[in-house]
Amino acid sequence: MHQYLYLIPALPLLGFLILSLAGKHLHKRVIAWIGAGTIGAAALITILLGIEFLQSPPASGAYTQLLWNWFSAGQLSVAVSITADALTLVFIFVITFVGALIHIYSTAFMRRDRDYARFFASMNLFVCSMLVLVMADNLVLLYLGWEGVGLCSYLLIGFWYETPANCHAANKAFYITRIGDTAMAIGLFLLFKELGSLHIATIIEQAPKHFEAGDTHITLIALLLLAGGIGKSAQLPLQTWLPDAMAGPSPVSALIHAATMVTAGVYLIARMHTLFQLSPVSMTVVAVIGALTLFIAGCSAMVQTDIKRILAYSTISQIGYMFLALGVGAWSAAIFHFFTHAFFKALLFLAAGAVIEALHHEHNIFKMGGLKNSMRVVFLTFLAGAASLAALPLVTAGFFSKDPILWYAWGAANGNPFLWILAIAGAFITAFYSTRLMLVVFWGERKTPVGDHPGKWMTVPLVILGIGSVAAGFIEWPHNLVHFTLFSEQVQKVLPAVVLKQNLPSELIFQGIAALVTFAGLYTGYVLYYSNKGILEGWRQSAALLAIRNFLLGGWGFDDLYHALFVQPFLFITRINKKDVFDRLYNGIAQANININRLLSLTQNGSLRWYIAGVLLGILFIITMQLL
Amino acid sequence: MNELQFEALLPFIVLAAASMAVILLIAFRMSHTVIQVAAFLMACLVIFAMWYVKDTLPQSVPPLFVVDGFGALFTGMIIFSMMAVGLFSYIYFEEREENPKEYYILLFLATLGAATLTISTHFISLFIGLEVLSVSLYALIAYLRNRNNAVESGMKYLVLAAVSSAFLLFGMALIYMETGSMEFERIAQSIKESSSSVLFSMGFGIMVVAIGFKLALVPFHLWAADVYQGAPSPVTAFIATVSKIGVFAVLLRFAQSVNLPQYPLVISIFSVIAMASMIVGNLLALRQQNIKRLMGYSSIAHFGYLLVAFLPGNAAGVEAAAFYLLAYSITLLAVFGVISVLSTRMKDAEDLVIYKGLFHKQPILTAVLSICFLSLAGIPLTAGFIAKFFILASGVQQNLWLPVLVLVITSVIGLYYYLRVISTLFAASSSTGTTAKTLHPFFYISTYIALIVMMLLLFWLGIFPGRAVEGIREFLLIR
Amino acid sequence: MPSFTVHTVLIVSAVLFVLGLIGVLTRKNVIFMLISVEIMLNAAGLAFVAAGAKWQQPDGQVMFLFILAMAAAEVSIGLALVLQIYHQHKTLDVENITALKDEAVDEMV
Amino acid sequence: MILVWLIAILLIGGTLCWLLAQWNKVFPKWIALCATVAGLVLMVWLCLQYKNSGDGAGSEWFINYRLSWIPAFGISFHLALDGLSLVLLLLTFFLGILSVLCSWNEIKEKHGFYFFNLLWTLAGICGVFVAMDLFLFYFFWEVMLVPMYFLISIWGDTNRRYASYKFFLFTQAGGLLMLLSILALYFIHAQQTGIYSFDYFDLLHTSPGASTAKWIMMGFLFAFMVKLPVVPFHSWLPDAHSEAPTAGSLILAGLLLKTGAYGIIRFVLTLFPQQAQAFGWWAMLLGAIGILYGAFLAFAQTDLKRLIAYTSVSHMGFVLLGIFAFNEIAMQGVIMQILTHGISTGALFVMAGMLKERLHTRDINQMGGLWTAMPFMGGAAMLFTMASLGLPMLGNFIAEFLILIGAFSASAALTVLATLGLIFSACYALRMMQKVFLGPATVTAPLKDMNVREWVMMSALTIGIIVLGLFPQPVIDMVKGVVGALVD
Amino acid sequence: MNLLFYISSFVAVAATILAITRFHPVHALLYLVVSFLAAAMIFLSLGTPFIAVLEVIVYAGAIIVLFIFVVMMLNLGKDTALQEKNWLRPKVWAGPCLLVLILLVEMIVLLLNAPDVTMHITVVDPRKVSLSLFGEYIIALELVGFLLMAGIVGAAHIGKQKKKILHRFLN
Repeated sequence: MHQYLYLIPALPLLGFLILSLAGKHLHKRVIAWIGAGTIGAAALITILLGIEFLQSPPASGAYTQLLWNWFSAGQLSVAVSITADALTLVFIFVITFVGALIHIYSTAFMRRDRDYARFFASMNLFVCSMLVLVMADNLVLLYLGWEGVGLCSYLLIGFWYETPANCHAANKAFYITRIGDTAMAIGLFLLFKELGSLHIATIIEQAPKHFEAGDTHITLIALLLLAGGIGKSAQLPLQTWLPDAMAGPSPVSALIHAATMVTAGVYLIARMHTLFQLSPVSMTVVAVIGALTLFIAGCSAMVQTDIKRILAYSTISQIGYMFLALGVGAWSAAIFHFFTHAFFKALLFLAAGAVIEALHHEHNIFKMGGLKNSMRVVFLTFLAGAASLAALPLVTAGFFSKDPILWYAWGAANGNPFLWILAIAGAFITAFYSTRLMLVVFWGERKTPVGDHPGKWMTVPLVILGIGSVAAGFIEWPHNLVHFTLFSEQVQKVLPAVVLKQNLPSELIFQGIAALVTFAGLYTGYVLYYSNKGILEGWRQSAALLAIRNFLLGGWGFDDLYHALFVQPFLFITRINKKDVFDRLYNGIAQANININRLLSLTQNGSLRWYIAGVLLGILFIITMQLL
Repeated sequence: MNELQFEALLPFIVLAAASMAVILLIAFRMSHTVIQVAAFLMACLVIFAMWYVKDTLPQSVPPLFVVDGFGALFTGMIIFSMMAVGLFSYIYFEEREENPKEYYILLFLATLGAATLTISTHFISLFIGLEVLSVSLYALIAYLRNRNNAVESGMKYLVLAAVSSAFLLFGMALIYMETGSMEFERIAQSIKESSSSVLFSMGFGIMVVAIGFKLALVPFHLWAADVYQGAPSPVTAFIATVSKIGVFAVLLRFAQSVNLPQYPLVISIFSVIAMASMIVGNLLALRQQNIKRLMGYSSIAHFGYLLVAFLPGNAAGVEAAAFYLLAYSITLLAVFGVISVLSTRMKDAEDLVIYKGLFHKQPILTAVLSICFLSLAGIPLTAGFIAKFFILASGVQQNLWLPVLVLVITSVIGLYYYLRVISTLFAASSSTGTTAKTLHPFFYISTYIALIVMMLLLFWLGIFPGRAVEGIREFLLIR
Repeated sequence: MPSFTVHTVLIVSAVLFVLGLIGVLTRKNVIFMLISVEIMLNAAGLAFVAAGAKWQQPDGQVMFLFILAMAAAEVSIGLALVLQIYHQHKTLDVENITALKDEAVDEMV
Repeated sequence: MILVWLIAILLIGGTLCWLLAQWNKVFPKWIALCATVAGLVLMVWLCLQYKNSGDGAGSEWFINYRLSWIPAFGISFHLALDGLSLVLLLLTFFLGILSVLCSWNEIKEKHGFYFFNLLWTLAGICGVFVAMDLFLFYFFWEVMLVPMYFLISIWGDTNRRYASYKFFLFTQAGGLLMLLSILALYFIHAQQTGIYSFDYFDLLHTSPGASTAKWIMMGFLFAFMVKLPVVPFHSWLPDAHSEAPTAGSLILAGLLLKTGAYGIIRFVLTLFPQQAQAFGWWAMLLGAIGILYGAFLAFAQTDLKRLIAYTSVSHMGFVLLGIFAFNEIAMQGVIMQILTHGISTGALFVMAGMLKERLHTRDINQMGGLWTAMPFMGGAAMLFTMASLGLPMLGNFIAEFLILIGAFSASAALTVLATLGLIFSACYALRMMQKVFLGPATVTAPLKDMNVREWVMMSALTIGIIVLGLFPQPVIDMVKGVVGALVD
Repeated sequence: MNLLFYISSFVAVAATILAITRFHPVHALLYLVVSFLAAAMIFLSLGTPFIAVLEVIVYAGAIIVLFIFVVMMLNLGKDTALQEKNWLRPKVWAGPCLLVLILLVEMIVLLLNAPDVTMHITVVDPRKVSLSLFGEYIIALELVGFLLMAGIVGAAHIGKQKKKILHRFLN
């Protein structure tokens, strides 16, 4: 199967080409088949490839396919070459499989949209780019995918471009991720300068020989790459774009802004783990950023009213967990959390999309309610997703993936109690807002009549994903419970295993605490939003609490801060210099010439006497010159 | 005077005789057309005579003249310019004056004066040549005496020319006092021998007034625009070409004879004058709305450029100057030819407004005019570029960085007003149509042909200047 | 025979020359201007004659003769112009004969 | 001889256009199209020949044609072709065809004269790319100027006179200083060897004193920097670009600016290697400033063509940065940038022209939501906007990436500064996209999407930019010899 | 004879000053005649009797008469004098005079810088002048003929008065 590796990104690309060039003239059904079909085919190939990989792993640990030499100038030689090792396969699987489900969902979800073809074209292009990102065997190609997904994200956030707000959101997403990308590009330059290559395998191999641990250069490189990851993955301090990015259609949020693209940063760091390992400082930075982000975003998620924004902040927060895991060196845990997160978060977005569509594009959760019975399938799947998000112990995938992270946050060699505290606080918050979401949306009285019920093309993906959100966790059990570790076994072919501290308390204690915290979160949510709503009413009276609420609602004021700090000065500079100061300089020169012309014109006054005076001045000048 | 000398002077004698012949023709009450044709034939005769004497050069006619390649070259340019001016004069004067015939006498006489200058080697011939030229010009400038501007410009020119002649004479007298001779060669010898040259340099300094006046160099330039505007267009062309070629030729000859560039003082005076001319000329023209005045200002600047070629005092400089004069006179003649053609009996076509959108009405004239202005601006494919290039080359060769830089900067400024004219030509058309003329088509056709030939000449000189440069070099070697 | 120094003669002619120049510069009547020009020419002629005398050559005198002729020709045309000017302008005041000059440019074509 | 033909085709074609325009108004278009297509065919054939002759074989000159011109001054009609020239000529004819096509319906009057000017500009540009005699180079340098001036001043927009003056005066000022430098070099060479020659290969071995060489180099550099344009001297560009007719903007952005880059590569670097090296840091600084400054100004503009024009300033900053980094990677990037910027910005200008044709305005505040009416144009615009901000897969990315990665080893700090340009390029590009094609629809009049002719043009440009983005190696190989020789 | 030179020089300068300061044209011309006569005396003292005679005949005679003729013809009298009188205020003449005087001083300083040579005057008689004139300078003489012809033709053309003074298209 591996000789068809190239088909995995090529099929979506083909879909994109057909749809973008001929989309206008195709029937919607054809479009749907092409759009979803290509991804589905890619998913099929991936699954077959995965089976082949598991059965007979390649000697080098990766399938590699050289497509063509991209460019080589001087010592820089870059090939369009794709590779698939265990890490990549995880990502490919998520991208194609979840992607295919989302595509299928979209065929129904977008059925009324005028730009049906454009949507699928963009989605296919996105899948293609994302696949290129994860399959690239060198950083330039990775960067291609990296920017490609950025473009698609931009296109899809602004899919309904006629609303200016959507365009602004799209632009914002592009700008902010571009900042990270630029830092990453600088990182690539530095990397190339130091190592003379951008081939990932070469870098991984050469870096330990070339750099000493803690070298300034390697730290710098790692931090710059990290900046790229932060931008893409919406981590502190570049997280502000993601909540706004919810302006796009729900499948887009599911695919791009939950399951795949936003985890590109995780992929990058995991992929370049050697560099990070060489730089303890950068590892710490990754962990701290992850921990802070998960907490800050989680807090914001607690008070949001827009269903998609809740999920968006939740996504930021969950990716924070992944970063935390990466930062403490729990590589496979991070990837595993990515894996499960893809399922349940995609599910949540899709379900939310179904709810929103059913309620006539109502986003505010407090105008929903009581959907438990009227939207049965959606409710059940949403429940599965929310439970997984809240990491309900043992029965959900989220538990299996989040629990190790909590454990390693303390227990890994790089771990630290403070990180753990933040992570555990995050777990509480997560459980709380999951409960809040569920209770407000599905319980209580009905506030908006239900319109369209989702059809089977929408529910089937939901169900599959729902199953995934529960079952995906079973491929990796904690060591101390069942010790079934299929996932980490595979991933650890690529990524190093986590190093634990000495003399740790039992893991079970931590699991217990985590479970307790989760339940505490659930209970708090239950109390505040179901059993005793009066408390909340009481809090609403307090100005201080309201201020805090608004502060959290606005995402901790980052937007305002950046607006004042960067956007305003930039706009100011561009506005005052719209007319180009240099233009003024040259116009000044021209004006000076004209003024001299005016002065000289005065000498041409037509008076003969004056002209003779000119002669006199001339001769005076000449004679004076001779005297001197 | 032996036969060879006589032969050498033949072109000049024919020129003089031509003026007499015109008088005779007038006496026999011949029509304008006849006189025009006869004048043309006589001009051809002059050229024929020059061809005839070509092999006898160089021929010295002591003490006044030497007819050498240098003289022949500049005389050739003068005769050529005169023929062009004569051609344009017909259509210009035919509809203005009942009596345009004396004009041709004066034209021949002025040409004779200018031509005499080119072969002068003596103050007396210099002076007489200059005065024949000037006196004829007074009359030519004021020829359309019923137009107020004509007499005004004639009067201005006359008074200023007379003052400058007085300066010239005074300067000559001082030099004569110092050296005891008025012959260039002997002056040179005498200075070489004598210890002091105070009177000489003072005398030359005073003479510069006259030269500067004739060449319209700053600060003796103030007349230029007024006279250019007031004089009839063909006469303006004549002043701009023939009189300046003559004066510049004699300046070059004198400078070479007494080796002026050895005097740092002279060089510094001339470089100041050159730079001032370039700057003032170009800046004055910047917003000028009258195309004849504009040409006046531009000529100030151009002779400033020309002085940069004069400054080094080497062979390359002389070649450059000769080529520049050639290119410049062709260009100017074509410009004034177009102005003459467009002039109506009411008014000369001097306001730029008249030229607005000319491209739509008169594509050929527009093409000629724009090529001319591009040439003046020194844009490649035209002679003006090669000419400017040669001048820059001779300046750079002698490390005259300051004048050369000023040249470059001012020619950029100058570009502006040339472009202004060109873009006016191609602007959207204005409604005023030119009145149809009712003249003999032969003269129209010949004028157009002449203009087109001049345009092609500009191209030829601009693209294949090699032959012309070689020719100039060959001529200059005959001495 | 008398003998002067070069300086003396030249200074005399220079003074005459400069007086002529003052005349041209200060007067505004065309006729006075022409008169002053004649003074200048005469001064230049004086210098020539003196130079000829210094070298005991006839050249200076010949030059004077030519200056004389030139002055005559110039004056004749000059006076003809004066007549025309007077007929057309009814004045000989050069300050009033300034139709030809740079005009203020407001709008450029 | 083939090079002479190449130029002659354009010159003769141009003249025919003018002469035959009286006869039939349609003739000029077709003649111009035929001439440019013939040129392109010739170029493609030459390319194949070049490939077969074993490309990248050092700095060997593929074609070297020499004819005496003005022997008195040692001036010869010397044309030569190497990989660099070949690539640039290809671009010239490619954009040449497009410029003819995009003028197809835009020009309403004076067809003959228009196409005359168009073809003569192209001829001048061709000449610049192959002239190997410095005098001849200067000659062509100016020849391309005059017809361009006419294109702007006759067929331009409302403010065309101002723009055309500015364009002409700036370039002429630079050109004349270059002429002085050429002359100085010529005389120094003559002093040293006794041979008067303007030939590039002769002057290559001239070694003026260090300080003299610095000044002479400055003369050259000034001319090229004005043309490129580098920031303090860029002031002519926005005006010229925005006022010119579409084809004019296309040629200006696509080709004319490239002559500046070509000049620096061909003359400054080879004639004054040490001095150029010494100036390198400052030039890179100017490049970096240009990138940022251009981007800032582009962001502020409301005039679509002006906006695009300022992006050119920004992009040309990369060129300067890359050239003076003095290494092979950056230099390759520069050549890629020359090509890709020609295509991408050219395409944007073509697009602006199409919009102008439909909406009769260049003000982006009066546009918006055009995607709905013109999805294909919107798609194309998106593509080229993305190209402009350096999205991978498209050619500009290769160029900018190579330049930056190459420049990084020369000066890390300046490269970082320049890389920030990527952020700001996103700002202006997306703003343009949003103002024009996205947002609520403001134009109520029915708009036609691209017609067949426009389709052909945009497809050609699209294919060009994508092919350069995915398969840039042939170009890199073609100029490898030249670049290798340069950075040694 | 030296004395003659100095006296006549003084007279010439004085008469010239008077000539350029008179308001009435005829007065000025008469002073000019005096100045020319004094110049003739200078020529005499310089040993050039021929020129002295020509100065009297042509300059003081013919040319001045021409002037007077024109003055009379145009009837320039009191009006002109008044006009000039009103015009010639110190404000007007002081500036030019100052500049010209500076010029004079500079010229004199320069002249004094030149080596001083005593001229030994011998009479160069008309015969010698004529021989020179009709010998080596014969072509110049002929050219002067053309010069005068130009003057005559020009004066004849310009001096012609048309009946209509206005330009024809004005009526």
